[in-house]
Amino acid sequence: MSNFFIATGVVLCLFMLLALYRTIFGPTIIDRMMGANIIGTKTTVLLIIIGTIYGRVDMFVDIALAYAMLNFIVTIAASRYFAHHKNIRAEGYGVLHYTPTKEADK
Amino acid sequence: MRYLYTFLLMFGFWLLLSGKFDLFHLTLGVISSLLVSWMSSDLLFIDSSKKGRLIEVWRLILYIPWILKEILLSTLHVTWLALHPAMKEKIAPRIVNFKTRLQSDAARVTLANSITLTPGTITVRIEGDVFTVHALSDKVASGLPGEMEERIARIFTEERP
Amino acid sequence: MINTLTITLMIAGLFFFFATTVGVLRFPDFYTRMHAAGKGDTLSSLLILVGLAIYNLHHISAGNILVTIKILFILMFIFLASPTATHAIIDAGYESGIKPWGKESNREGQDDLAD
Amino acid sequence: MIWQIDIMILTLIVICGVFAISVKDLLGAAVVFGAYSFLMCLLWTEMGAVDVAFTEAAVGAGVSTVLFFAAVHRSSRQVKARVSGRLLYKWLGLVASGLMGGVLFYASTDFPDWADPASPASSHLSPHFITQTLTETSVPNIVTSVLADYRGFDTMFETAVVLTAGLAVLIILRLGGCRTAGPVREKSAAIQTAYKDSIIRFVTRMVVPFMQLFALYVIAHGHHSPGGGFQGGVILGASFILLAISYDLKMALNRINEKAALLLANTGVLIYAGIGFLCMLLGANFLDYSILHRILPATDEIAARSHAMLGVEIGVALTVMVIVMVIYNNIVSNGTYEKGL
Repeated sequence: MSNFFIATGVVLCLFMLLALYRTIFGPTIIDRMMGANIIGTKTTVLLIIIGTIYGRVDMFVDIALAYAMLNFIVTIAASRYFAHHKNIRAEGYGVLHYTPTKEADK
Repeated sequence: MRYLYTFLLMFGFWLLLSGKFDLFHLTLGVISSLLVSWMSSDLLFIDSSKKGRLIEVWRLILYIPWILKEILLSTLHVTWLALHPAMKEKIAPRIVNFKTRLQSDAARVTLANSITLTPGTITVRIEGDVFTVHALSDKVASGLPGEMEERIARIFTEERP
Repeated sequence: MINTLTITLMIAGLFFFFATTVGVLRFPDFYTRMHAAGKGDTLSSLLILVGLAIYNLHHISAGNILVTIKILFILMFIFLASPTATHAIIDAGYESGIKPWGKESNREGQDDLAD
Repeated sequence: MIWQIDIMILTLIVICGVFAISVKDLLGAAVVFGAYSFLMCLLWTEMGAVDVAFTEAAVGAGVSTVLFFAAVHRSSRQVKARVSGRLLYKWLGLVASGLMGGVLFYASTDFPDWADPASPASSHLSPHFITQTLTETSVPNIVTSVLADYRGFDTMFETAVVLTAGLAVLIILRLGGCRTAGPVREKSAAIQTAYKDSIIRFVTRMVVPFMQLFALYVIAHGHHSPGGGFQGGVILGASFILLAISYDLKMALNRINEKAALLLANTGVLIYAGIGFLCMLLGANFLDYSILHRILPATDEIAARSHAMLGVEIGVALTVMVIVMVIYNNIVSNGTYEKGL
């Protein structure tokens, strides 16, 4: 059973790599926030998986709870930033019409 | 009154978290619950005069299986779209506005989060009575608000207009 | 019995997570990506956590039951917070004026009030 | 240690680290750095350092990312492109840092293996902590007893450093003199007013009390499970930050205004140092808690140490909570307390 949990953890990490692509390459900042949010939720899950592997879930569950709460705060803070700043891209403040064909964000 | 409610709720939560039932930890729990109900009792219960909260909570619990089924359907829908080779032909995203008749904050938030969790729709914002919803296709867009609003109105016992 | 249930739930969770992550990569604009991200995240976390909570009841004792309740509490929190976070992010995008991707025929009827 | 997961997480961390530096959009860099902290915490847990992981989760992943957003909100989001230096210097820099990295990499082979019982660190002091902590202090969590008792002096000054950091932020952002006439006294709009983003506010309202109780639980149960004053304090502060983010700054300031906040922060350090001086007054060394059994009712020397540790943790939590709030409030409003994020 422990092997299965380890495999699950590894596979979760692999999929997090996919989400990390969105976090790193955008193209917009909101895509990055989305990616970070996915990674945050999945780390919560992974923490409990690791706890199960070690057989001490009671210790890890508190951290996972704190994690879920703080992930929520970070996402809210990031999204509230746009209530004041309408610039979606770093270069060219006030770019309003975003076309998905423009992929480069470097 | 709301101090008492908050205190009881918080103390119950403490018992679940702590799992230690000796006198020392129970005392700490009482102190902590008192502190929290002093700091933020105005957050949980806004008008303490309202009756029938327990019934609402119970109905909300009964609502959970239905919403779970909806989440499952919605994820299957997204999965099917995501793995479909010709995905861009299948979707026709659009933004829909509709008016709601739900009045209380709790009901509206439940509706908004339920919309987010059901197939093909995400609540973008609530302005006044108007919900702005992003829908994946025309079919789901035309189905709004539909059955869900009925159910939520029944939970929060709001009379029909 | 418990093991089979856990394995089934967790593999289902992993599958949904994989599919929606592919969706996050493939969908054309961020509104549609958010559909994949928000829903897949909630359901896959739900399935995996329920699987672990059930596995945790392998040896029934007071401590284990409390841990299971705590895992369920995390679940409830994700249930409440995840749609809200999805909404917050998509609202931020709407606020900053991103036009949703769509076929040209859909562009006109965006502001109709269907009540 | 589970090496399969270990390798995966390390790969993710290195990718995140490289791109957190190279992303030019500062907000994007903050987001990537947040993901980096999340993964870092995962690595700590995976190696068994649960308390460190908790701190990383609370401070690194949660509060510091929010502080980055606040700082970007008040300054610029763009990196100024600076054309500098000749090509030769750039190559020199590359060679120098490459050499340094090589040396460090070579030196890392001299490290003892992970959790090697024969390594110098774990052959002298650690066995004492591991075998004697429970009999000497009756605290099952060794990390808590090491931090709050055996190395209490260290932790006291750490708390003082946190206080100093908060004061430094206050001093720097108020350089032009206090811009408002004292702490904000006007009430913010009532909670039930219909706001535009009522979803976030409603969920915040529901979540914050549970968060605060969870933080208090973490502080009170530092003896038995990971966590303690520092982590609990940060989560408490974060709950007020969440209020300030989703409502407005006044909402948080109505609960704890600046004067009360600074008073509480100093009280926290005072509690810590006061317990130390109390020990001295009773005739023992500074921060030697076992003497306190003379004034604490119904305790022997061992239980006195345990209880005094709880007192110390509460002091730490007070300071940390308030300082986290003060730093956020000042950075996000540029020292004026007028508008938040």
